[in-house]
Amino acid sequence: MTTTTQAAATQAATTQAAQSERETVLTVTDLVVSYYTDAGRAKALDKVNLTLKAGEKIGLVGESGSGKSTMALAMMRMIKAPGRIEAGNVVVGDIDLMSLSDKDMLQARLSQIAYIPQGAMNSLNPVTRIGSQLVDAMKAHTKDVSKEEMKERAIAALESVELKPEVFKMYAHELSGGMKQRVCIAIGILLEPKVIIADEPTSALDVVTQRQVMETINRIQEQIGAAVILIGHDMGLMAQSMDKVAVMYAGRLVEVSTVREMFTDPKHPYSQALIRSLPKLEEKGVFEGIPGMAPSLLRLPNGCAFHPRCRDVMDHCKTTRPENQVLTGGRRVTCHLYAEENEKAVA
Amino acid sequence: QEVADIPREDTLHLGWSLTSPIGTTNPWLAGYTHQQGEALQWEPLSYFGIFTDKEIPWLADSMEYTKDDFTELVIKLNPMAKWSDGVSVTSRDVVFTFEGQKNIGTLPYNAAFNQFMESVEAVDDLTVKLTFNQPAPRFKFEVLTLKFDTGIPIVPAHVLEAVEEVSEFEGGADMPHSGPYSIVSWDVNQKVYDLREDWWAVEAGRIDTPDVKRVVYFNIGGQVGQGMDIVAQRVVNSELDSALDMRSSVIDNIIANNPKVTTHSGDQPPYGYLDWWPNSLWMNTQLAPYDDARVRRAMSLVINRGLINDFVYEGAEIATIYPFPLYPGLQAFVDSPAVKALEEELQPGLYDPDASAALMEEAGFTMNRDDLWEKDGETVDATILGFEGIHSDIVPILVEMLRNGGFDSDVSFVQDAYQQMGDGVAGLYMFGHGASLKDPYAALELYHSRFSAANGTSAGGNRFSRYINPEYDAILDEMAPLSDDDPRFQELAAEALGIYWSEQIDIPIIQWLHRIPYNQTNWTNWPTTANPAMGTNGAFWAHTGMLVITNLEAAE
Amino acid sequence: MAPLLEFKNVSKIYNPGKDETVALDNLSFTLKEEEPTILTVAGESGSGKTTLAMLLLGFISATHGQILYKGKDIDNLRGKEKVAFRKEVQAVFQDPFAVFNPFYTVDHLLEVPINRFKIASNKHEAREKMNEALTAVGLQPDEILGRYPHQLSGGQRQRINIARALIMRPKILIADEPVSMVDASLRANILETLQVLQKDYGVSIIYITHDLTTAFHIADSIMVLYRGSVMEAGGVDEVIKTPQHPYTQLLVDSIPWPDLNRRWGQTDLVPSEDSVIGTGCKFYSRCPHAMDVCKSRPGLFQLEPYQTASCYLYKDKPELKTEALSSVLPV
Amino acid sequence: MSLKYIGQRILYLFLVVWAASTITFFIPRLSSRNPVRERFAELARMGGFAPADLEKIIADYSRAFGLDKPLFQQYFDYLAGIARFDLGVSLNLYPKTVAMLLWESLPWTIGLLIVTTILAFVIGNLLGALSAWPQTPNWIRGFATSFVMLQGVPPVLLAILLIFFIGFKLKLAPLGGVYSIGTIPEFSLSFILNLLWHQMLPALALIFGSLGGWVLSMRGMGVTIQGEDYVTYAEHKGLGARTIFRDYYLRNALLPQVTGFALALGNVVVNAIVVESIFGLPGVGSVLFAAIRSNDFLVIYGIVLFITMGVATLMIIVELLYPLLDPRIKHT
Amino acid sequence: MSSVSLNQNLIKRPGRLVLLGRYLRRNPSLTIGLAIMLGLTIFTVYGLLTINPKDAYPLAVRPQQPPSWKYPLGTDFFGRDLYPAMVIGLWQTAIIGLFAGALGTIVGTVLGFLSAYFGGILDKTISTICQILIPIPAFLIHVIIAGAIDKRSVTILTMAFVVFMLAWMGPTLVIRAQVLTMKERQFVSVAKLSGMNSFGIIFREILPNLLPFIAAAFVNQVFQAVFASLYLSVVGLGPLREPLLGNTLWSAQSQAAFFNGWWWWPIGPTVALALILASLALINMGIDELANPRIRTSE
Ligand SMILES: Nc1ncnc2c1ncn2[C@@H]1O[C@H](COP(=O)(O)OP(=O)(O)OP(=O)(O)O)[C@@H](O)[C@H]1O
Ligand SMILES: Nc1ncnc2c1ncn2[C@@H]1O[C@H](COP(=O)(O)OP(=O)(O)OP(=O)(O)O)[C@@H](O)[C@H]1O
Ligand SMILES: [Mg+2]
Ligand SMILES: [Mg+2]
Repeated sequence: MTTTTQAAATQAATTQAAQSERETVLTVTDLVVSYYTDAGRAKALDKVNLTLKAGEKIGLVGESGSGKSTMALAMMRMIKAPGRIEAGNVVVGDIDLMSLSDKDMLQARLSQIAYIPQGAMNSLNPVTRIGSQLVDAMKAHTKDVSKEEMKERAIAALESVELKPEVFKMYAHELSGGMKQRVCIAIGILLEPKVIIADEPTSALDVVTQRQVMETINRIQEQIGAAVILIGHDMGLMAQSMDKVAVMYAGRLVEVSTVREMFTDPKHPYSQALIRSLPKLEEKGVFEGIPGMAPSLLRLPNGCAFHPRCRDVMDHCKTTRPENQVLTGGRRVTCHLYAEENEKAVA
Repeated sequence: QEVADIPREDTLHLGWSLTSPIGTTNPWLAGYTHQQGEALQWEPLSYFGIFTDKEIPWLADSMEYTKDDFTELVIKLNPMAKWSDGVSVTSRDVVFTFEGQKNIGTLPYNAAFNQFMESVEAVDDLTVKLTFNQPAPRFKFEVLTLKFDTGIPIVPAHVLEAVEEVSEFEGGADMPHSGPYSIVSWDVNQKVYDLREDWWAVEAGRIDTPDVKRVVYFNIGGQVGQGMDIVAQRVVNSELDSALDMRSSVIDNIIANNPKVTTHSGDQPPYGYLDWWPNSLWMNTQLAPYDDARVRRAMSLVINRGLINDFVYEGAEIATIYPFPLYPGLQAFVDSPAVKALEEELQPGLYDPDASAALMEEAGFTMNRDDLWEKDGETVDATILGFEGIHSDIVPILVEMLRNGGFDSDVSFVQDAYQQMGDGVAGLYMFGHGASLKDPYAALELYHSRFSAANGTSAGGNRFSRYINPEYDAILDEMAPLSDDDPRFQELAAEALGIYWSEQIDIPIIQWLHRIPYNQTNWTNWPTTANPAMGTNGAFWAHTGMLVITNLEAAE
Repeated sequence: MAPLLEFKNVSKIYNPGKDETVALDNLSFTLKEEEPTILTVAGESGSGKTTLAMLLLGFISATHGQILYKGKDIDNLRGKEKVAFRKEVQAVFQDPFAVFNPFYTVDHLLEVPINRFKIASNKHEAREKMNEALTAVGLQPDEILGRYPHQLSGGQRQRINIARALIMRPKILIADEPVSMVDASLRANILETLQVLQKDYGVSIIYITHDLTTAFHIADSIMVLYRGSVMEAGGVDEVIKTPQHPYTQLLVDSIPWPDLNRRWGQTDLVPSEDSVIGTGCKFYSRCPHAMDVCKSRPGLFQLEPYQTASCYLYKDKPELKTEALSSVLPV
Repeated sequence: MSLKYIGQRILYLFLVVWAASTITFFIPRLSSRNPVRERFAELARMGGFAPADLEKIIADYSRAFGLDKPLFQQYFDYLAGIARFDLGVSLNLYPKTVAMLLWESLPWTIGLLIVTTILAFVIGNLLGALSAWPQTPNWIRGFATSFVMLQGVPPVLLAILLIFFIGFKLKLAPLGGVYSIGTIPEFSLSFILNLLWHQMLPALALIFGSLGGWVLSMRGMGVTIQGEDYVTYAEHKGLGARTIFRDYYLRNALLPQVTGFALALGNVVVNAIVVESIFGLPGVGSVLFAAIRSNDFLVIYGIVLFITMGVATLMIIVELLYPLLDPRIKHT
Repeated sequence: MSSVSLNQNLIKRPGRLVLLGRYLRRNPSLTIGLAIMLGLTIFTVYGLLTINPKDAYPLAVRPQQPPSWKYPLGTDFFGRDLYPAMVIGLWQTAIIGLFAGALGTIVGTVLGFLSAYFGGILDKTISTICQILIPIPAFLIHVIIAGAIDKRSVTILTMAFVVFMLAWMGPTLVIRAQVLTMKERQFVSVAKLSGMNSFGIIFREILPNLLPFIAAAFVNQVFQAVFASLYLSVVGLGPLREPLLGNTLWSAQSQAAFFNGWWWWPIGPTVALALILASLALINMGIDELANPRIRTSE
């Protein structure tokens, strides 16, 4: 596999161009999820909105505990007690997942919306062969497909993630971490879903393997034209392989922008701090962290959740929660700083 | 082999514990027991009907002492007697049996034959002469007659002569035998015996053709196996026609649940008949504190025999003051004026805690803080050794009585109880006297110092007392050559009993009862008080069980 | 004077025999007390980084070679010397949660060394030391102390770890991937703390990572390991800006820079799982430049004053003795 | 699987048997009891009298059993006997050998024990797994918990209660025994049905006796497995609950339980001892119970050894089967 | 230093008791188990304070009486009042259980620690011995040991000791396995770096974390001990005069109590044993949850 810069660049250009005509495959509206713990209710997602078009790749970043995995699980309708999806809709294609029966939701998983887990290391059943773990996923979703055909399709999926057909007969412990992660990708694309969510697929891997896995995801995604949500907190990874970035802070999406905008002109103060904290080749030995610590979801500060750490804090930030603003160019920010600008734009 | 179908009406089901190895029938095999159906195959020269106090001639037509000093015995065999293979039972078999007993160390009467038998001789095919080296007035009864669990059967010479090591020869199911039943099926669960059409005793007119065509010994696992309650339930359900002996409350309930079940005493307590095994609290009279007759007596004085009858026997008078069972001969003995007078004087059954306390104080004991007698800082070790299967009802009661009297008592049903008794470790032993049946000699002889092994050695033959008293020995020695119908014998016996009581050699507690349920749903004519039949006891497992079974009649 | 720390031809072989793993292969380097430095040990998973840390801490023994601390073999330290070694060689580990005993509050982590090494003479002084160290790593003592580890964020936990190291005033600190499990936004804080430790407290730091970005920012020198052997070593600037060894090139190329102008993935990837080590260059099976000569193991060739690579591409350059590796590591 | 591994396992088996035989040999000899004498004394008691020269006979027999030799000589003879699978002679049922006793009683026990142990294993593990499985309806969970509580009723009690109430009062089952009294054993359907009919209550008592243990341990295991990523991921794959339960959850949770299976057989024997005797089944348990109560020491040791050997062998067999169940395990 | 820690809003946590209450509500098996245990304890303690111990032995009261106000649990064939008999029986059973359980657990824990922590030849020896002894059915060895002891000196404590003799291998192996994983945990390495010696590491770092496992092992041991004591009673090995639950039960059985309609005699000890064992099983189930970090949802 050869991915030259040029090829990548042209491809990026074409996707960019094609995007506007593409259909919307994912619409998340006002998603609210809470965990009910001993210490009280933790609102892990607070009215989250997101739309994705086919073939679009979005990175979801944010501090640990900000609700990234929760959002992924909520979209899969896999939130378990003590968590609860309290409001909102998730529409994939034209299916409203929240209104599906449990049985239909089973069908929708993997075939409409697939999830590539964070800990691929432990996500494969240690006692059955890899092949059967692909086949049983197919079996659960398709009828009248012969055994041979399923096997063929499974092997094809393995090959598409650059695994040898022999892997079909192997066990998880015989594979390296990167290979396991790619098996999970193979499972994820088996039924060509419209949306693929990958939850930190590479954070446990070293850089070389990480790159290999990301290249695989990108290539496959282009082949089947699915939308991808990549969860992580590595901004480098986002810069290198995503189209858009969504920044999450304390259960809210505080900014959604294209990668370029994010890196050149971040809007939300938290995004700005995030970008500032990134190490740059030019400025060796200069570190700039984000002061303070992530707030507990159990007891968010009044007003804007970020205000205790914000450089540009204003008085009403401490009392009033900012609303989601759509800026020119479709960027979305949740910050009082842009309320005026936005009003102007609307006017 | 093909086993015939025999209907339940013609079959007798007996619940008993089966332990003999499959295929072992030879009575001379080491480890042989007659209790598991073997008695249906092996017959003696004569049986004894205990309740009629009568001898029942069997293979022998007669057995007579031919000398006044009881040194010669002539046996005449029944000419019709035959082994199951058609060979006649002759003097050769008897001589073979006697000589075998004398020569083979593992046989149970080896010692008796060695002690008394001078010679045995076949006078002709049907006559045997037995010569003794000393007066043996009780040899015929004790050894040659089968009753309860003692005596010897006659074995087939033509079979065993050919065998090299008789004590290791199993015999097998087909071993020729003289008894009425042959074994046809045998596994660990049951033994099935079928009636033999050609049993000699019918032709010989000893008995009518038996109604019972088949006997099933069903393995209930014995005292260590299925609980008595479950066996009782099976008797109620008529799955079993008879079974092992039981406690009176259980019999009570069996009869309440199934009125067709009866016992030796019908549906009235004590539901059984007297066994030959009255139980005493034995102790080693050579070991302190039991070497002090006052202590022994003091213990007896705290035993409340009336309470025992109430607690364990629902009021039936089972507690006893004698070391022997009151069978007709012995009843006559204890009813004699001499014994009555002794009893009046010595009060062996007295319950008097105060008198007990006085004796203990006299013996140098003081009451400690736990209300226990103590001397030199030691309480009286009055742990009662016994056998759980048969003593678990009575011993706990005795323990509490002794405790209340200040003796440091406890229950111990250890497996090596018998060994400890034999070894004479200090303590009390609940155990029986399997000795006298007709006259008191055998029971009284238990305390002869001839048998009183020194401490540290083992006391054989249930002679746990290790009692030594030359005066007592003299009385016994004088009795030995006398027949029981000799007045001098009776006089001496009373004297000996007086010493037994006054010295409190052991503490007689209870007579032993066999309370055996008889289910009359299928079979009647069980031996009872009202119907002594041939006068034998009703235990089908005893030597005389064959007579019980062959006398049964099918129910209407 | 003997150097503070000296690795002398150290090898570590796990399960010697048929399926042995050579986790570290004939490694030599020195650290001097008077020149506190930050040395990065980099390499992909399984390259022997943690093994090196464990050897240095004396938790495992070398199969061959010697590790000298102030001139004494650390396996033979006894009594006072041993106590001193324990105190002076400290570590910060990768997983900021696992180092806390869940049974205790976080105070335990700080109290134990204070008590054990008699760093403070009384409770009050101990408390003061703790406060001081926590403040130094940017934590508010009264907010942190008395809490259980799960009640703190990953960054806070990691900083407590560093505070612990601070209290001990070690001479050498081994930081085994101290930021790989920490949020991106906290990374900066922690790395900064480490840097302060070296600069202000004169601690030599061995910084273990597979992330060359952070290595570049914090370290003075770097050593790139591959399957237990040094592939390339030298100053961070030299090695990361102009990597010479094909393996280092691959590593550097695989860094996802948060920079839209740098594109990712110039070099081809050869899946690592296929590679077998023979007697030749360990990177042979994955190397785009593999040559016949690579079937024998290359030595270290000196490229620059502060750069050396173990690769036959540079066989014309002067060869450097293994023992002299430290000479190309700037401080 | 290497030769070395097999060698090790054989050595292990050997050590287990050696340890068991050493324990059984020496512990009783710490006391001063003489089992041969006890046996004869018992015989004498049963017959109501004893031969006068009991001592001589005892000496003869002691010699025959080798009890007069020095202790270590006895010990080595004993070990040598075991090596030849000669487990000695029953004192109580002389001349039956221990091997004969086992041979007679094993068939009655094996059927019952194997069937009940397997049933208890299967049902118990299923219930345990279900009770840890979040989707399980509450009534099943309650059911499973009630079996854990049922463990509190020792099988000996259960046996008594079952016989009295179900057998005697309700007349729904036979009152013990292996087959109806008086039936002549033969190979026929009616006889086999008769056999099975009689095994019902004892089987129930034994199953209830060990079910709870399985429920308990499987539940613990299940909870651990259920938190594993691969189970969650299986849900992400959209698999049905049944498939996940069977292929992902149960299969993994079952692995450690299988090791317990062999060990459980050893414990089941303890229950079997009393259950068999209460039901009057002539199995190994009854033989052992009788031997314990009559101190038939060679029989006790023989059976202890036999059971130990059986358990250890089973453990090894299970271990050998392990790689089939869990591909991660390889025997080297 | 650029980072400024802002005072984080401290979350108010509910009090310990409230948390415990909530925990128990979430862990019904532990709650029910503890409740039963508590009930039994109260019954026993109250009983011990009020009964006349003599009534628990034969000839004390009228025999064969069904339960009444005077005899709440009836009386038996021997004239024991079954209520005091039950109180004393529970007490003695508790002694055996606790003694054997505690001893087995302590020895097992110590050996498990020694074995796992120091490894090497010691570990080899201990674990091999355990593995060799494990397949030997403990109960049968109990029988052999109990059979070899002079019965007259058998007391409740000797009985407990016999039970203990083979009760230590289980905990040894469990604790060993736990220590093995525990000692690989990083906080152990850190403790070493902090200058802690082996002793300190074992007792201060590892042991506290194993408490749930030790508790579970203990409960399991007590369970085994109570069971073993029952079976030893059943086969007639033990202090027979004492009203141990097993003894009462077995003497009821050998007097054919059910058949004779004395149902109250065996029912008492049956229920008591069932309650003890069931509560132990439930507590075990509950502790299991505690010991298993995956389900330990909250602190
Ligand atoms: N099962 C649960 N019970 C209670 N709270 C939970 C649960 N799962 C998550 N949370 C809480 O919800 C919030 C969001 O968690 P989530 O896992 O979505 O974060 P994340 O952004 O994925 O973090 P990370 O980067 O560490 O994976 C956190 O505060 C977390 O503590
Ligand atoms: N205790 C051990 N026994 C056997 N092999 C081991 C052991 N510890 C490590 N290894 C092996 O030694 C090699 C080096 O391991 P090491 O942990 O030092 O690597 P690393 O560079 O720290 O990797 P990572 O980045 O994954 O932490 C690996 O192949 C590993 O599998
Ligand atoms: Mg997450
Ligand atoms: Mg590592």
